[in-house]
Order: sequence, then structure tokens, then C-alpha cells
Amino acid sequence: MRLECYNLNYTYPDSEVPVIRDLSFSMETPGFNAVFGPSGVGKTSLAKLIAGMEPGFSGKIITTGIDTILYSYNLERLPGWSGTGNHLDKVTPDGKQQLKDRLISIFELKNILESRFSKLSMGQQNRINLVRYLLQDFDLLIMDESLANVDEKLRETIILSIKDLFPAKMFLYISHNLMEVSGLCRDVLVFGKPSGNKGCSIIGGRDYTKGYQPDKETLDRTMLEIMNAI
Amino acid sequence: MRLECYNLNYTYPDSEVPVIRDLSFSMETPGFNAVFGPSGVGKTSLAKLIAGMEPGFSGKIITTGIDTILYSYNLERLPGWSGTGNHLDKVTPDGKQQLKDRLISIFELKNILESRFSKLSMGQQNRINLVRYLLQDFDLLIMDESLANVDEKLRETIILSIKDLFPAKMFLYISHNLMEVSGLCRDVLVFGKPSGNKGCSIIGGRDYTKGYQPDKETLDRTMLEIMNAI
Amino acid sequence: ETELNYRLKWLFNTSVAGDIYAEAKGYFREAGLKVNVREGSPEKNAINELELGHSDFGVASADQVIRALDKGAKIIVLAQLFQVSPMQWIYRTDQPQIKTLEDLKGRNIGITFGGNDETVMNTLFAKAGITKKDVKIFGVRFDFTPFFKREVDVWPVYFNSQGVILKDKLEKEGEKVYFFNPADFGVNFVANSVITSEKTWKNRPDMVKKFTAALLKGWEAAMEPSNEADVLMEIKKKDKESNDELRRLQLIATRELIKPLASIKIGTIDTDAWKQTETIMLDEKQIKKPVHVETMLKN
Amino acid sequence: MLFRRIYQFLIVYFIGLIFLLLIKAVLSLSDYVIPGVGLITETFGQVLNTYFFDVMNTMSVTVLGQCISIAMAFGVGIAGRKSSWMGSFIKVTAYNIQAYPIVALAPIIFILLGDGFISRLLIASMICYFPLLLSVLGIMATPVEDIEHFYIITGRMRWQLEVKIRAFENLSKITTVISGSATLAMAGTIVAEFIAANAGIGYSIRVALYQSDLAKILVALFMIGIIISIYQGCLETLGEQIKTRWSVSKGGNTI
Amino acid sequence: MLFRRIYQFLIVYFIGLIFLLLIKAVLSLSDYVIPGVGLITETFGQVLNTYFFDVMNTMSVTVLGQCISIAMAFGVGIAGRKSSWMGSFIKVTAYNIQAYPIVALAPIIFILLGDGFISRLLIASMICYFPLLLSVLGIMATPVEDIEHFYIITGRMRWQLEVKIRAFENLSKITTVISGSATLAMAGTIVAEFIAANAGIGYSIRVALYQSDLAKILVALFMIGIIISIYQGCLETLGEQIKTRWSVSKGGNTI
Ligand SMILES: Nc1ncnc2c1ncn2[C@@H]1O[C@H](COP(=O)(O)OP(=O)(O)OP(=O)(O)O)[C@@H](O)[C@H]1O
Ligand SMILES: Nc1ncnc2c1ncn2[C@@H]1O[C@H](COP(=O)(O)OP(=O)(O)OP(=O)(O)O)[C@@H](O)[C@H]1O
Ligand SMILES: [Mg+2]
Ligand SMILES: [Mg+2]
Repeated sequence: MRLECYNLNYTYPDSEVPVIRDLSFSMETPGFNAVFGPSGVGKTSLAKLIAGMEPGFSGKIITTGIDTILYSYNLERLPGWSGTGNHLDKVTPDGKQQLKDRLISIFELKNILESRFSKLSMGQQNRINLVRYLLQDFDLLIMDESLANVDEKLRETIILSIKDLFPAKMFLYISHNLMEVSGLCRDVLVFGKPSGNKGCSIIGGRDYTKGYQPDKETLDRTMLEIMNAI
Repeated sequence: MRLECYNLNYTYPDSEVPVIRDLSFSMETPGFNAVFGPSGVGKTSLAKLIAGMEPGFSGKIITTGIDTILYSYNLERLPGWSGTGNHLDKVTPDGKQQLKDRLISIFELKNILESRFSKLSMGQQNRINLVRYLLQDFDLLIMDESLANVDEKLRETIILSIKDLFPAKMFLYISHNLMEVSGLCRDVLVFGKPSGNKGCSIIGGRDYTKGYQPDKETLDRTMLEIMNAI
Repeated sequence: ETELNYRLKWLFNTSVAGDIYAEAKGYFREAGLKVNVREGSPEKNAINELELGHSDFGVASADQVIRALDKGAKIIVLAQLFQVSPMQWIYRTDQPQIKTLEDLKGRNIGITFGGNDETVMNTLFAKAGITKKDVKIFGVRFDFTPFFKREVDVWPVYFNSQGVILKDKLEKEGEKVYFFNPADFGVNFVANSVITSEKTWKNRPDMVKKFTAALLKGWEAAMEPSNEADVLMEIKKKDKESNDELRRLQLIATRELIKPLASIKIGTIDTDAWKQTETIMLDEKQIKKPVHVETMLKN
Repeated sequence: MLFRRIYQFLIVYFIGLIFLLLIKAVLSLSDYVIPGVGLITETFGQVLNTYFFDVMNTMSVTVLGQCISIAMAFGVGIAGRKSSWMGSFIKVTAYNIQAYPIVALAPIIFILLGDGFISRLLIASMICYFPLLLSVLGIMATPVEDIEHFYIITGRMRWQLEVKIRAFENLSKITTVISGSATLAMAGTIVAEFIAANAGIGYSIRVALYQSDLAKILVALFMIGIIISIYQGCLETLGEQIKTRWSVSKGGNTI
Repeated sequence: MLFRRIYQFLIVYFIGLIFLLLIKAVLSLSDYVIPGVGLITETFGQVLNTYFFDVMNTMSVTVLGQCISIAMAFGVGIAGRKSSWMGSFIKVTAYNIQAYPIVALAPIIFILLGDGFISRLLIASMICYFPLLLSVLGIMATPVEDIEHFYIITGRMRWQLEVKIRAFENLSKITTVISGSATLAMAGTIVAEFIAANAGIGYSIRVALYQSDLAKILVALFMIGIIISIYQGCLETLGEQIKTRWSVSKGGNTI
């Protein structure tokens, strides 16, 4: 099971400059992988191509063994006519009740299940949105800054739990947090600065799991490696 | 010139639990200060109280020497009928042309001034939005996760430049990035976990300025101090 | 050349043949007048226009005139166009003919509520001692479907316009019709007349005379059978909607009403009929007090 | 709120009346063209009672007609929201029928349905529904991407849900249009009565019009105005309550 | 697009016609109740030409009337968007005037304005503007907080800007309503002609009704339908272009 891209090129319909130029990479699944790079470099665009939301690219995206791809992002909203807990129940497939309760407790959402989405803080909105995606059936879940407004500590707990709970799934985590990406992810697809000539490369992260003992030195090395690839 | 709060209490109109309970603190201005704390703890709520956007709180907010308070946040949008550069021009007060050009170059926005806001990446949207606030006349600018979707490197450059360019102004920076808050800010108002009994405290950050030499040890100590206050 | 406006009561059609003809043949111009002949409707009535100064002359039915007098308007009647009221009822010949008012009993009769056919029919009922229980009243609107579908037996029409059209339509389907004319039963409800405001009549008597003379000359000429082809051609220019044959039949019908006898001069005001009209309206409580309409009739 | 509506209506009405009376005075017109205060007051006394019941009669059709219109507008709006062939066909049908003035369609309606209550109701709803339809179409055709995305990508989107999401996000627009359309339903019913019925205020207006009795028309306008104000006031209050119930303020999510 | 509109209209029209003819056949109604194919075809040939020019005449007023309506709707909508006393007063006025059927107002309009072109135009715009107003009110009264916040907090908000922001964010709703309201303007003009004018298809319909000539009415409906379809097709194309120009898709910002 691999996610492979070959010679991907993409230009937005009403734009002239391509956002993605001749991108090729390959990632093994399952695993918690990341996409990293400066703002505006094309991470979201790539994610949408992989999720099949933007047609009209050239090149190949091969997803062997990956049938269901979900794309989630941090600005999504839940409908407002009832509490978020209610919406969560509605989209929980049969048999995943326990998983739901587990996630609610990990994501620290117990107290806000009664609230309407619009009354939540930004981090709460991020979390409730991500939970409903995790409850769906998927092979690959793209999380485009899905936890951007959550505090670092909780974010780490969440990511480690996701890795623990979904060992057989693939994740593509888009984040601007270098430490997180270096420490918690397996393969990191790093986008070089468009102005530079670095292109894209895949760098191995530390892929820590629950209860890890941080090894400062190797982590720093990975971080440096990633920064150099930009 | 100080920003002082005494015995602040606030409960949202349609809610029962107070978000802010008996909060008192005081910050000297000018300076680049931060508000830090777990998601959902009341940072945004406090910011809105200070900006005068939510009436109906009890307690006192004293803003001596602070006349104009602006509140910016990361989900704001610019109107869509013309390019972002055009909108920026429209809201640039006379005499601030140079500052505008300066900021555009620091924020790396040159290439996107022609684009409509909706076509920008999230980080680009964050940046163009913040630039227009910096061009206004203000004494205190609250930045509620205003750079949440920008990569860390650029974010640091931006913050250091802001400190450099606006030494006489006060900033309240709400962020989930511990390192940034510890290193770059002067006073950090840390919100304790609502479940805990820590309350709020002000912890001094390293307040680095342009061209700083990071001192790992003291920075780590500050970070620890902040984490302990939560 | 004096320019003035003349507001008709209804749309251009054959029943205003004389008005069209007077203008077309230049009778007004000969009298030194330039007359704009304009169509009317219930919403645009001549009496309002006279007062507002939008028109100088107009056509109104007697009930309108009497009502206006009752409300203090100053109206002068210059000529009575219809000697016989065109306001009649049509019914099919497969129903017994209405020979006496008694024959109305048991019929399903159409009435335009608020229209003057209601007033006329009520008067007829009163005359014959018929109560609302003896007949079935049906509220009429502008479309004829209920009559076509035989839901109503006796339907109010303007004899010389709609009457002709309906007669023609039914005849095409092999059905014959009768007309029920209230005048045959002693109810003379005056219809269209030429009017002007008292002010105009007093201040510009010359112009009034010239206008009336030219108009009536137009009517005389239009009703002259030998001019028929020419008249029809002039009408056709204004009323493109109906076909030639219908217009010819309408012209014949109009002649019967405008000039029932060769001896009657067109425009003659039938003072008794006016008085009767006023009496009827007073009885029907359409006006509050006598208005002495006869004092406003200036032939 | 309701009270405010009523006295605001009274202000409007009396400004209009004074304006007419001024014209009467300036041009020294007779009572026939513009009735004087005396005549209006007298007519008021005479017909107020009758007209009140006439308007109430009309109101009963109005309310029903409005309900039907709302149902029709949502039905057609939902069916025609897609830019597919069928959606466009439904729109063309709806639009074309609307372009026909009701007076032209009335004969056909009467042939098909007779001229009873049903025709009156149909005409009223036809006049009222179209403006509703336009709003509903506009709302239903605009995606709310940040909410709909989840349901689309997970294959959970059903048309009912789509409609619910879009309606909820535009709740205040919808309540504005619905409570505003009450006046259209009223006007529609009156027109229907004007051309078809033997009852209701529309019928009374027709009679007054035939008799050129402007005083009666002014009284009718007064009665219509006051009752529609009350009705609308009630609708607005109801709308507010629905909004609060269904939880309002999609805004607030961040600011 | 335009072509599609036209043939879709033809389908609608002929379905309606066949339906009528079926009723005629089933109930064996005579030609004077529902005209037969022969009579319709014959009438078609006779009046098609005249009616075409009548409809074009009507169209000229329609277009002007629609422009005025749009201006009026935006004027009143913008003035009445606030929930202040004045805003509510303007709304009450607009709503009440709308509740009055035009037939009841017509005599007053004629008294004030005479029966020329102006009255005709006024009546047409009054019928057309109200539905537009409802949409505009709904849109103008709903804040777009994430865009407006900056301008409000920096004290830069002017009503023009507010209107521009809200209009732009709801552009597709507004174009739907505007292009849809073309049919209302048409219907309004026809009604105005019906009661006021001596030209246009409304006038011809009145004459045909007076003559009880359903065949002519059917031809008139045909001409109206086909021309309104073309007009609307053009408006929609224009709307699309405006949307593209003013840059569309407020959505897309993140997804
Ligand atoms: N719909 C669009 N049309 C045209 N250009 C677009 C569109 N969306 C994004 N772009 C441009 O494509 C580039 C890449 O955008 P993308 O959103 O993929 O960046 P990103 O890597 O996700 O950045 P960020 O970290 O800021 O979210 C940007 O320069 C952006 O301006
Ligand atoms: N309009 C509202 N009505 C009721 N409760 C609200 C409202 N807005 C926020 N809250 C609640 O108040 C609490 C604090 O919210 P606030 O947005 O201030 O948090 P925050 O510290 O900014 O969090 P984050 O870091 O996630 O943005 C949350 O529990 C939230 O659910
Ligand atoms: Mg992105
Ligand atoms: Mg917040």
C-alpha cells in the first residue's frame, strides 16, 4: 500500500503560475505522515489534488489500497441547529459508539457537547470537527491544519492517541509546527521555498509513539534536516 | 501607561458558566505581550472584553494612555471585489505609504497583491489581514491567533519586525506556540486550566529583539515556568 | 386652432364610431379645434379628468353624472348619445322568451355588482315585485365562461359591442339568442352622454358650441348607412382587434341605439329619461338627495 | 413592536390622506374626485363595520394562500436549485407562468376550476409565491461550503440535509421574505377577489370603483393597512421566536 | 443557454395547450369556451404580427420599469435595513403600500399623475419592486462579520461600504432575484397597460378579454412567454458576466 505521485503539475484555472511543479514522491502506508513547508507553497493544493477535489492536473497520483480519502481543514463548521454532540451522534456509524466516547474524552470535548458550534472557541471548533472525521471509514485522512488553533500539549496528546487508535490508517498531517512534525510523524514531505531551487523531498521524522522518551539530539538533527530542505 | 484589570467576571448571555472568573492583572505598556493558555480557557473572550466588544462584564478594565484598541483575528476576510493590494491601499492612512511597502516586504506579500483574498492560502490570508491592522492608528493591537496559519520562520521574522517598527505601541499576542511566546514576548498572561486551581499569572518572557542570540537555558526555564503555571 | 382633450368612456370600438369619424373626417379641424380623442376605462373616468383639467370634454353615463352632481361636481350635459341604453341582457333562444317581467322569475341572472346593470335590474325587480328569492343572482366579472357554460342564463352585455360578439360566437355553434332590453319594460336608464365642466361651459361657450356641433356632425355622418364602408374603414384604423364582419354588425347595432328613428336628431337629450334615472338612483339610495339633473342638461 | 407597527401605519396613512386633501384644496376639487373630510368620516362610519368583516374574510384566504405559497416556493425552489436540465426546466416553467398577468390567466383558471374558493386561493398563492421563490432559489442555489464539505466528502449529503443547511444559514433572510410576503398574499387575495369573488374586501373595492367612490376605497385601504400591519407584526414576532429556537446567529462563530 | 430557455418554454407552452385541448375534448366544450386547434392556428396567423410588436412595446416599458424597480428596491432596502425607528418606519410604509392592490391605487395614481407614460411606468415598477425589496432587505440586514469587523473597529465603516460588502457576498442571490424579477416587471407592465394604457400587449389582452376571445389570449401568452424567455436568458448571461467580472466565488476561500 503506497501513495505515489509522479510528475504532478497543477495550475489553478484562473491563474498563470503553476502551484505544483513536477512533483514526484512516494509514501508507504499506513502511517502518520506530514506535509511541511512555508506558507503559500502549495500544501493545501496538493492535498486537494490527492483528495480528488481539483481536477485538471497533469501527472499521476497512484493510491493502491487506498480507497477512501477524506480531506479535513480547520475552517470547517458544523451546522448550527443543534448541539455539537447531537451532530456527532448523527454521523457516527453503527458500532463506533465506543470509539466516539473514547475520542471525546481524549479531545477533551465532554463539556461542550451541548453547545452550538458557533459558541465554541476556535480550538474547540477544530477538535469537534476532527473527531467527526476520525469516526468515518477512511484509508487516508488529510488533516489540513486541522488542529491549528489547539494548544500544543493537547495537540500532542491527540496526535499520539490517533497513532495509537488507528495504526492501520494513513494520515497526511499539514502543520506549521516543526517540532511536532519532526517528532511525531514518520515521513515528512517538505516543500522547498518556491524562490529557492530545493524542490520537494521526503525526510524521515522520529515517529514517536505514546509514552516516548524524547531524545533531544536526534530530534534536533531531524529538525535541522527539515529546515535545510526548505 | 498601563493596562489593568481588576476582578473581571464575565458570563456569556446565553450561558451559565462564567468564562472569566475574578481575573486581575496589570501590564505595563508599551511592549509586545502575550496571552497564553489551553484551548477554550477564555483568551478570546478576555480580548474581546478589553477591546470593548462585549459589554455586560463586571469588574474594571483600566486603560490609561491607551485610547485606540484594535482586535484582529485569524478568520477575518477582505472583501472580494478587487485584489488585496488594492484593499490595502484603500485603508492606508496618508503618510504611511512607506510603512506599507516595508510591511509588504517583511510579510512576503509582494506576489499576492494582485490576487483576490479568496484565492490566497490560509497563511497568506492571515498575513494580509494583519498588515492592514498594523497600518492603522492604534495604541493597543490584539492579535488573536492572527498568524496561526503562517510557518514558524516567517512568523518569527514578522514578530521581530513588528517589535522593531512599533516600539511605542502595545501588543497582546494570543498564540498556542510556547516557544514563540516565551522567547519573543515580554509579559505573558498565562491562563491556568479551568479544572485546576492555578488561576492566572503573569510570567516574564525573554523579549528577544532582532538579531538575538538564543540562550537555550534561560529560554527553557521560561518555558517550564509557563507550563507550570497552566 | 384650439387643442383640447376628449375622454371616452371605454376603449375604441364601433360604439364610438361617431367620435372616431368626427376626428378622422376633420370636422373638428373645420371648426378650428384640434381634438385628442382618448380611450377610457373604469379607472380613468371623464368626470375626474374634467375637474383636474386633464380633459375638456368627455363621455359619461347618466349614473356617473348624477353621482358626481350629488358629490358637488359641476357637470354640464351637452348631448345624449344613446337614445336607447345599450345596457341589456343576452340569453339563448332555447329558453322561454322574456315577455313580461314576471318571466324573470326562476332565472339565473347575471349582475355586475356595483355596476349600473345592478341598479337597472333592481329597479325592474321592484317594478315587478320580484324579490331576491324569486331569482338566482350571479355576480358577473369580465369573462363570459359561466354564460358559455350555461351556469348563468341571462347575462348582462353592451348590446352593440359585446352583444354582437357573443351573438356571433353562439351562432357559429348553432345557438340563437334574444336580448332583454329594460327600456321595453319602462325603465329608461340613460347611458353615454357628452359632458363638460360648468366652468368650460360658462367661460368658453363658443368652443363648447363648436365642439358639440362638430361631434354631432360626425355622429350623423357615421350613422348614415351610405357612409358605412368609409366609417368601417376609419374604425378599423383604431380598433384592429376585431374582424371586419363583426365591426359591420356592431355598426348596425349601434345605429339602432343612437338613431332608433330617422326623425330623431342625434344628441337629443331625453329629459324624462334623465329624471327617471335620477329617481331610480334616489330610490336605490345611490345618491343622498335630489340633484335636479334636468338643470344640467344644456342641449 | 406590534404597537409600533400600528402607529407607524397610522402615520403613513394620515400623511397620505393629508396629501390628498391638500391636492383637493389647492385644485378645489369636488367630493367626487377627492372626497372631503366630512364625506370620508361619514363613509367611515357607514362601512367600517362591513369592511372590517370583509377584510377578515380576505385575511382567512390570505393566510391559507400564504401557507400554500410558502410550500410552493420551497417545492419549486428546491426542485429548481440545481443547474441541471430539469432544474432549469422547472425554473423556466415557474418564471413563464409568472410573466403572465393573472388577468390573462384568470379565464383559463375559471374554466378549469370554476370561480369558487379554489380559484381565489390559487390566484392569491400564485401572486404571492413567486417573490418567495426567487429568494428561495437564490438561497438554495448557493452552497455553504465550509459546512457542506464534510457531508459531501463522506458521502452523507442528501438533498434534505443540503436544504436544511442552506435554509438555516440564511434563516434571517428567509424570515424577512416570508413575513414580507404576507403583504403580497394580501394583495394577491384582493386581486383574486377583484376579478373573481363575490365576497371579501377585493370585491368591495371593485364595487366602490364602479361607483367611483373614492371615499370607500380610502376606508378599504385603511382597513387593509391596519390588519396587514397586525398580521405582519405577529409574523415577525413568530419569526424571531423561530430564529431563537432554532438557535440563531451563525455569525458569532468567531467574532 | 438562451436556446435552451426557448425550447424549454416551447415545451411548457405546448404541454399547457394540449392540456386545455384535452379538457375541451373530454368535456366536449364548444369553441367559444375553449377554442379548437383550427381556430387557434387561424388566430395565430391573424394576430401574431401585431402581438409581436405589442409585446416589444411592452418590453420597452418593462426594461425601464425593471431598472426603476431595482433602484427603488435598493433605495428602500438600504434605507430600511436598520432596525431603528426610521428603518422600521420605511419598512412599514413599503409593506403597506404593497398590500394595496394596484387596482385600488390606480384611481389615485391617475388623479395625481394623469394617465400617460409615467403612470404606466409607476404601476409596472410598483409591482416589480417589492419582491426585489424583500430580498434586498434580507441581504442588507444580515452582517458579514468576518469582513465588516475590520472596518467597524477602525471606524472606517460607511453605509456605502457596508452595502457593497453585503451585496458582493450575496451576489449570486442578487442576480437570481434581479433576473427573476424580469418576469415580474413584465407582468407589472401588462397589468399597468391593462388598466391604463392604450398600447402594449396588456391593452390587447384587455380588448381580447372584452371580446371573450380565448384564442387571442393564448397567442398573447405565447408571445409574452417567448420574449420573456429571451430577455431572461440575456439577463442571466449578463448576470454571469458581472459575477465573473466582479470576481465570484466568495466560497472558495479555503476549500
Ligand atoms: N483557488 C485558487 N486560485 C488561484 N490561486 C490559488 C487558489 N488557491 C490557492 N492559490 C495560490 O496557490 C498557492 C498555494 O496555495 P496553498 O493554499 O496550496 O498554500 P499552502 O501551502 O497550503 O499555504 P498555507 O500554509 O498558507 O495554507 C498560493 O500562492 C495561493 O495564492
Ligand atoms: N458566544 C459564546 N456564547 C457562549 N459561550 C461561548 C461563546 N464564545 C465562547 N464561549 C465559550 O467560552 C469559553 C472560552 O472561549 P474562548 O473563545 O474565549 O476560548 P479561547 O481561550 O480563545 O480558546 P481557543 O484557544 O480555543 O481559541 C469556551 O468554553 C467557549 O465554549
Ligand atoms: Mg494551506
Ligand atoms: Mg480563541
